[in-house]
Amino acid sequence: MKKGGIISLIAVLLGLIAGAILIMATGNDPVEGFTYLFQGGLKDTERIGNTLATATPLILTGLSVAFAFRTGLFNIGAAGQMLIGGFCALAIGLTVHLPSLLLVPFMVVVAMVAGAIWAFIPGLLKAKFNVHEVVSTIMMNWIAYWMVYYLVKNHFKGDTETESRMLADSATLKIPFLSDLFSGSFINFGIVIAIIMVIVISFIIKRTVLGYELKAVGHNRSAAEYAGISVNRNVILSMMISGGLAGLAGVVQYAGNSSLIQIGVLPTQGFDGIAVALLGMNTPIGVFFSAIFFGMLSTGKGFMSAMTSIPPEISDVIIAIIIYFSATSLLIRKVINKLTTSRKYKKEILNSNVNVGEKVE
Amino acid sequence: MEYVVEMLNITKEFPGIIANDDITLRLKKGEVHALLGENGAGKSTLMSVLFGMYTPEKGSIKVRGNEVTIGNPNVANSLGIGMVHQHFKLVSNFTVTENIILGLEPKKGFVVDVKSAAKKIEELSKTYGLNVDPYAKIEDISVGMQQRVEILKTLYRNAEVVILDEPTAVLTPQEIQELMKIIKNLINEGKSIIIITHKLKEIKAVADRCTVIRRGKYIGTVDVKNTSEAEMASMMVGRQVNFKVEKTESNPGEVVLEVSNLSVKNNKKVLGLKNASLQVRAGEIVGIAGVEGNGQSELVEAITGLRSIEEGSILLKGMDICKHSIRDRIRSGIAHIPEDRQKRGLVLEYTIEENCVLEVYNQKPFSKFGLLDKDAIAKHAKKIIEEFDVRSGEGAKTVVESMSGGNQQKAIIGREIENNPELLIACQPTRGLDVGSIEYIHKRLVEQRDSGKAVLLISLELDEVLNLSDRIAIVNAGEIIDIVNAKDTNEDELGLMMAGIKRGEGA
Amino acid sequence: ACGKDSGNKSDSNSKAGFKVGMVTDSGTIDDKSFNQGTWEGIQAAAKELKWDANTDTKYLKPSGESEAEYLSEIGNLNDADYKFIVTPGFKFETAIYKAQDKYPNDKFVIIDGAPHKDDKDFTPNVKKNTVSIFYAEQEAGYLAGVATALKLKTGDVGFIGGMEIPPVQKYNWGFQQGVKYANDNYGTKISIKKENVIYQGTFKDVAAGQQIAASMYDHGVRAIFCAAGGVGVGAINESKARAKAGKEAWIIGVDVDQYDEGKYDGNKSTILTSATKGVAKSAADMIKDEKDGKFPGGQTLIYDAKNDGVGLPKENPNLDSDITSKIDDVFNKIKSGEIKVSNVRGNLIK
Amino acid sequence: MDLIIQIFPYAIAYTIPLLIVALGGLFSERSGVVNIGLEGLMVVGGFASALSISKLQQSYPNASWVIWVGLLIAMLAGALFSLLHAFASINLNADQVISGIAINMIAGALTVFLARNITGSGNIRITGMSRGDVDILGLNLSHIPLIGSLFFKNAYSTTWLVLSILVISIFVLYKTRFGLRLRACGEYPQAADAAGINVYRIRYIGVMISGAFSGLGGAIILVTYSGEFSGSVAGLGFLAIAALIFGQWKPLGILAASLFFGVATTITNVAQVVPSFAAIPQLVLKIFPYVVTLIALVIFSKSSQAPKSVGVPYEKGKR
Ligand SMILES: Nc1ncnc2c1ncn2[C@@H]1O[C@H](COP(=O)(O)OP(=O)(O)OP(=O)(O)O)[C@@H](O)[C@H]1O
Ligand SMILES: Nc1ncnc2c1ncn2[C@@H]1O[C@H](COP(=O)(O)OP(=O)(O)OP(=O)(O)O)[C@@H](O)[C@H]1O
Ligand SMILES: [Mg+2]
Ligand SMILES: [Mg+2]
Repeated sequence: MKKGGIISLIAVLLGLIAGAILIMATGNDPVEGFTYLFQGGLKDTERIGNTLATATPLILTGLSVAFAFRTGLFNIGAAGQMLIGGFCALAIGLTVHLPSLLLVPFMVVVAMVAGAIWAFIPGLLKAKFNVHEVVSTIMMNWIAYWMVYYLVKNHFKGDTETESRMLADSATLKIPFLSDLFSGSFINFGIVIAIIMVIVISFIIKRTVLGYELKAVGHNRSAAEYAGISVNRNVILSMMISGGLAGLAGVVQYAGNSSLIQIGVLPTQGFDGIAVALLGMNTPIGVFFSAIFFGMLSTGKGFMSAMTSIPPEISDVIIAIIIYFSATSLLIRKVINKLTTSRKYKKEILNSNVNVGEKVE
Repeated sequence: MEYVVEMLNITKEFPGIIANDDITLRLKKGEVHALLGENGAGKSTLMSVLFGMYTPEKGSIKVRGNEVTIGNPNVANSLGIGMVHQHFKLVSNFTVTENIILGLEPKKGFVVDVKSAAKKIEELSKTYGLNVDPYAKIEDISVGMQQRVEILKTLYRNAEVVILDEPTAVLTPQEIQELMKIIKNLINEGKSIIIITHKLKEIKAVADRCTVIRRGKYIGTVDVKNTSEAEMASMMVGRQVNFKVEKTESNPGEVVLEVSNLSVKNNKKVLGLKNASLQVRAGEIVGIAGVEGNGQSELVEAITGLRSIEEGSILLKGMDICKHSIRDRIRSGIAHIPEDRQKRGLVLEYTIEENCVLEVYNQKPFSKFGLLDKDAIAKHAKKIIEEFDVRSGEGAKTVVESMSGGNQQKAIIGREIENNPELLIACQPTRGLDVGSIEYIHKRLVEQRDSGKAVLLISLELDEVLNLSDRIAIVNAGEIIDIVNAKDTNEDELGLMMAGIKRGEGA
Repeated sequence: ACGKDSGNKSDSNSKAGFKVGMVTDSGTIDDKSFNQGTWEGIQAAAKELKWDANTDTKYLKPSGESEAEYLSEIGNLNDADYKFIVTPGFKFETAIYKAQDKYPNDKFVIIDGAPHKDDKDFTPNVKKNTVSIFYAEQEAGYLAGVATALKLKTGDVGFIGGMEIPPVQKYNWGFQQGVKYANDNYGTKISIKKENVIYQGTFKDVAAGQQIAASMYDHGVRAIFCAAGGVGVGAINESKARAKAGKEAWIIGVDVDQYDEGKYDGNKSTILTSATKGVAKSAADMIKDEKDGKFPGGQTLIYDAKNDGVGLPKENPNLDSDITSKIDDVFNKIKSGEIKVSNVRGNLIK
Repeated sequence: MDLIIQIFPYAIAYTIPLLIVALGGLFSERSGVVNIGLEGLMVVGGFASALSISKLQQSYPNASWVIWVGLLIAMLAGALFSLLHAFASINLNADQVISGIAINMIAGALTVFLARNITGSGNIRITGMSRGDVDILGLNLSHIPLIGSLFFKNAYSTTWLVLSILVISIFVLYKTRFGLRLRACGEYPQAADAAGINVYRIRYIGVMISGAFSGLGGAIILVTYSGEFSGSVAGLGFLAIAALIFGQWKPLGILAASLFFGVATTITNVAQVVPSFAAIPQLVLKIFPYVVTLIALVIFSKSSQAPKSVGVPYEKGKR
């Protein structure tokens, strides 16, 4: 894990260096640019709060993608699952009348279940019919997009045509205390949910029978089958957990960071989740930090653009370059491995020399 | 004396290991030269150096007396050196011809001239008695045939020197016989051959001289005619080796496994096992002898639950388990050492610890209430590692991927035996291992038998089947031809039956 | 929460006296609609006032379209001393509602929207540091409808909208009323069939725009009024392809004069006319007013025919003088209130 | 059926870019490199062609060769940009999925940035190519029964360009030396290596072909149905990957899959204009192509025909 962290840091560093070159190419000062970039995300408590809030859905979509990855599945469908999860939570929040303390947890659960169900379909198709999950989740994304589009338009239309009605504050994850703590930032209870999920998922992966099974299936289906693990069940389950996490991202986005759902857009967090997961080396802790890093970049880039004449498109390019370098982490890992393992092999040879007596004539 | 190839004082290092340490090997024209050494001794590495896949740190290579630098396989090819690798380098959904011409495709205009290439291959195949269909797809042909395709590949490239890396590890006895014939044909046509093998009998059968290496070091070169198998073995491992499996008379008890009239479909959806019946009792080893692909895998997979059956019944201690899940079968006492250790037997990304509980992770004491108990798992792994002498870099925490094949195999065997099964199914338990490891594993299997377990042994090595088994079932074309007592038969008879000729029918 | 905007960099205040920032709505700065119009207005004002466009004006693109994201970009602009902030689109309504309190020393212009609390409390609340601007799109659509009818005289016309949002709907409804007026008063026989009035559902799907337009033309539609962003791009492209092949295929442009976009074979264009609204003009007006100390804070301004805030382009090469003079008549009647264009659906299609 | 014939030209217009991009993906994946960056490569192609065509059209407003030059430049640009992906996946053993995603992100941001800096607007408009009956050497192909009216009537000339690339691709993949080697690298690079083939080079070529074809696809969108570059191709690159998988990594399979997507999407779009479809709820129409795809995937699902080594970085000497 420590190694993973170093690799990601190197990737980030390389990305920033490449970004610096780009900034210089546009005739700007990279040091100044980066200063504002980081300041924009961290300068004061409000900005820190905003960074955390922006990171919240990313933590959850990142976990979603990472979890699926760990079990050998590529979930491109986090966007759709998030949308459906968020929509269902919103529908509950707008129609059911309950005290806040009951309603909000109910919404959270509904979002998770809805995301899980949405992911169940590609999981089932994969398990039973060997349908490639990349294709099926892309299709499910668009189906989610249009379902939410017409359901909101026909049943929950709000103030304007492209938005749903707004949730009352009592039906959201907003808590004034947190917001005040961060000087009016839009940070909300979602961050707590995200942190809890980081811990839960980390625990599932490392400590539970379920995690053991899921990873075994992810690494080697034949071996899992040989050991009596039900591969199909685990594929479906894994997709559902992954979908449930994305569904949670939906509720923290649409009933936390915002109080309404917009139609006509697939949430970008779904795709950013892939990058977050990969930069985080597919570990829950890694996802947590890489999501916060992404949150910081996306909060800070506006400030950088505002304070300098670095065009806003450049900050997107820098983020992309960091991801590009995180892709080469395998290489970085190899370099590190080479340094550590050559020692390991030497030890092994020593051991075997001790074990086998020399009796040559 | 004329040498076609001379490898002089070759040293090749990998990070942390000296795979070849000052090794010299000289190949005479027209000879079969064996290269002998334990797993990991550096044989493949040395040959890879000759074939241009690695550049040595020190030493020189002469071909027909001229010093050469072999920077890549293409140079080796042009020098007339061809290599048949331990793991075949064949594209499985290509035809034989496509595989052979790959990299050297003859053209007619823009189009690869498959026809004329196939004709040439057919001719070569005839000349050397290889009997290969140029239009067959690799995935449809037997392993032995695939190997002949590899040999053809070198001949197609006009190789004068052919290197065979462990060519017999994957072959059936018949195929080995054929290979020996092919080797002789090659020599008669003026080729020279280097052959790597762990099997001393084969060396005795075909080789003229033998070079022995151990742990990367040159031990010596001997004249095969004047050296005994035992002498070569001790040169190889540095101690005396016991070839004969020592075991007492068996003492069979109750029937543990009873398979009756079992029919199972194979991957091609036709019956791969037909109407097979077989019993294994407590305290005996029943071996299955047969050429690969004659129903062994189907039988094993049907018993373990990896494959559904068409007809018949499988009873474990009298209980019909046909409808049971894989997991239930494991619980009721079936242990299985799989044929392909990396594909089925291990999760390579897991540590030894984690692999040691692959089938029991969800049982007490390894987990409670859905939570893994890491301490209990570690203890279990430690026991297996100690008892079965599993060697690895970081002990129980070693990721299995980085272990040598032999040690991976020992870990699997340890795990299966530790589960304390009623029935132990061992498939190819010693494939590709050196004599030292084989000796060890055989001892453990016999131990199981003696402690009253039923053991079903599936092996392509006739030797192994004959030495270990108490009774032997012979399969051919999906049918059990006969079941005989190991004491009352011999290799020749088994070979005939494996070819489908029943006792008393032939000769 | 407020007060933090007080002069952290006051000395660096631009020579212009104040700096103008903009936060973009969904879509890019080049959307040929609200974003682009607003930005062009800002640029035009900057040029007129001889500012340094690079440092005195700035647009930021939020990472998403939620109120929180809008607010944080507004915060960024404020922190960087851009204290005159223009936001195009009704989506900014609740964000500006909050921002005008949070940054009392900043000036806000919200285009096509009025700040209000939430969707339960629509009461417009335009503080004295804010101006809210609306457009009478229906009047522009009306004129386009009349022009189309006069040009074609008979046959079918259609409408393609992006999403069903108020400005697009108002164009549509106005267009239908305009066609009817021409039929009633100038004897044209133009019909609009129900199936030829379509909201595609996005502002992006270029391919769908091309296919829908093609299909309409195939079904005998002679001209299509497009208020659909990228979908319209596809439609215009289809019209050009047809026109080049010698077939009739008209498009009525939207928001800005799109004549150039319909150009083919040199100087010809498939853009019959365009229903325009003065987004750029209004943005520029506000900046100049502020410069002159006349910022109409607290007001809600409506740009309509009366103040030449909406209309048709001055030059309409595809319309002959007979038609343009009739349109001028209609325009004047709208101005005088003789013709009232409804901005609600009523019995109209969609 | 009438409807099908009537909408077919538009379905084809939508299918063709999808087809060429998926075909590009085929070359990359058959060589062993997953390319999720097709979307970004399309954007790069769209940008390069838009920029070059718009500049050229200023000097040669009515010349049709300008468009062909634009297509060529798009291919070059796509191939060049794909080097980023090739370098990461082939030399650096990168995770090919992340690298592809990064390609998409870089392409989207960089092209718009460049467009703004070069032309002053993030959008670049050009005059596209015209559509008509395709005739070759004076033979009007639209008179061929059925096929003629489906493929060559009212078609863009890029249609037959892409269809001929398809035919050539089939030939190259299955008949030529290069094709044999390419497929070997995707299936079992160790075998290719042992046969003296430079796996790295073949994979580079595979990726660059995917870049060139994606670039071409992006440019075809520009010169046929869109007429304007705007920094996005609206998920078509991902749909092309779906077509590649759906088509089981075979050229004709890809043709069928792309055509299927094309027709389904076109029906959805056009149905709104057809009165007889009015009764069908909008939602049903919109999700129709996706649901039908899922059903088709279930029906046609069997063991995957994916190249065995796709996505696995090749390291020389690794056993
Ligand atoms: N590519 C490599 N990188 C690092 N070490 C290697 C590599 N190839 C081989 N080795 C090491 O070199 C030693 C010799 O390996 P080699 O494959 O030559 O053994 P071998 O004699 O062929 O064994 P076997 O009988 O099992 O085939 C081994 O210990 C192995 O760890
Ligand atoms: N590519 C490699 N790089 C580094 N070390 C390697 C590599 N391949 C193998 N090793 C190490 O070499 C040692 C021997 O491995 P090897 O695969 O040669 O075993 P083996 O006994 O030949 O196995 P098999 O039974 O499959 O023939 C192990 O310790 C393994 O960790
Ligand atoms: Mg070996
Ligand atoms: Mg070897």
